[in-house]
Amino acid sequence: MDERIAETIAETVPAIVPIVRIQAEPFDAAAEASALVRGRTDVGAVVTFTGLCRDEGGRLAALELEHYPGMAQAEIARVAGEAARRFPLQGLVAIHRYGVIRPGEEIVLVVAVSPHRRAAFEAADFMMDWLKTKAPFWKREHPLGEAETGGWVSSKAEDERAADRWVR
Amino acid sequence: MDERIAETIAETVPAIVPIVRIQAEPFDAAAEASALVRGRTDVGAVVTFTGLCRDEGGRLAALELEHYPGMAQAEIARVAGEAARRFPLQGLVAIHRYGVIRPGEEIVLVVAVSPHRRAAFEAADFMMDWLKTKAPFWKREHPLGEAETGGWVSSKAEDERAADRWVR
Amino acid sequence: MAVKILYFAWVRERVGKTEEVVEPPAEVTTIADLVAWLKGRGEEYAYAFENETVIRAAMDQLHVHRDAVITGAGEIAFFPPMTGG
Amino acid sequence: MAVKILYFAWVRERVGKTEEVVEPPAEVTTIADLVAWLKGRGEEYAYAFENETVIRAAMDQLHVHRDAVITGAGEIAFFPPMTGG
Repeated sequence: MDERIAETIAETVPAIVPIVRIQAEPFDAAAEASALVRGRTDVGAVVTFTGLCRDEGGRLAALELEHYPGMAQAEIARVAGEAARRFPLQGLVAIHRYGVIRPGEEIVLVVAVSPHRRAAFEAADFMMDWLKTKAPFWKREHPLGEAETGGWVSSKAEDERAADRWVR
Repeated sequence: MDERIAETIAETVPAIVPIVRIQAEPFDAAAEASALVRGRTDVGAVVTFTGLCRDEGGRLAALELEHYPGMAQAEIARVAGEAARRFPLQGLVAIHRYGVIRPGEEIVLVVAVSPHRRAAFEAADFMMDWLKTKAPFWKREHPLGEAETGGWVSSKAEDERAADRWVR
Repeated sequence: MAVKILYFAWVRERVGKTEEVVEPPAEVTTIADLVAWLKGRGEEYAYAFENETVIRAAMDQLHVHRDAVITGAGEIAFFPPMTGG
Repeated sequence: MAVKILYFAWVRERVGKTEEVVEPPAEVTTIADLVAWLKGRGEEYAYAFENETVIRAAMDQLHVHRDAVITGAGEIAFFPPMTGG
């Protein structure tokens, strides 16, 4: 390949292809993290974020996550691609579950891998802030001890503000 | 216990006791994280940071970490206690290895657990910044293909600046 | 122009369907126009879109603003602010 | 006053020992005084402390500044800036 073309591609194309999965099944955070690092000797930092379902003081039996199938995958892939462009990453995984998830179970996983800790921390933080406000998922509560399904979780102004930290 | 005394204690003593270990042996990041969360239904966020030995472009055979045994434990416990006071955590683990560590192997682990992601991210970030500048460990390089031990790793001004972000 | 519309979460519950194909008249050119036109189709729509500024829209699986032009869209979705993560 | 001194990393290598017990005279009251006194004990000490402001100190396993008073200390350590994590 012509060297000038190769340089142009290196500047515009992210060095890594993030792994994005939307699934009902549980995930294995440790296995995802070690898959990114296995066989490499150039990684310095791995940041793993796991988001879990809380029982909200014993009030909740479960959360039910509805999603927009095609767009959920596409939107998280866009956010992950932006993270890969902004931060010098060696690997990035994002997994988001849907369906009924009980307290103590995992909802979302982000793993960011980089030579240095700052990029890994910032990429994971960025991913979560943008996932919260851009990924088409909606949580509905299933209160404990009631036959009826509960209400939809409201979006938080603090999540909008958190995402705004990254606007540039 | 008198209720007023109990309240006073709750205000001044961190709600959690961080787990701090200094060891030569490898650690199991996933096991440490799940031990903090197991049986709980009030956790919302788990942030795991793992620091690994890099080969520095194939130049290094290993890093050797010297430490000040009693003080390493005491100093990391002090940093962890400060993190527990600053952030609303439900659990905090810090493990730092010493001895000869090869590229791809893990050096340091921090796991922070909280109801909300911001506290978990900030606590892990804070821990790493302060560990870098306060924990009495010194890295020496073992270059590949040389009989002689290499030089001591120099401290970085950027690590000092990173730690200064948290001064208040 | 026929266009597929998807509804999610409480917008879906209020409209009472997950998706439908509609044929709005030619003068409906933006997301805002489409919302106004849908509201005229029955009280379930009026209820779903009663607080219009809260509702988010996506066109062919991309987030869009109220003034986005819908000409040529294959799939338009309406939903509340997202609460994933 | 007898006090135990520990050395780490390249400070240890330059001094040529990991620890020792010393008895500085009464006028040695601060970390800076102790460094100055140690430097007079031989060229290995002069070499170890040649760039004094780089060397860090801990007293009874707590980081201290150069002007810290050492009276009553059980254990004093000297080392380069830390590079853990």
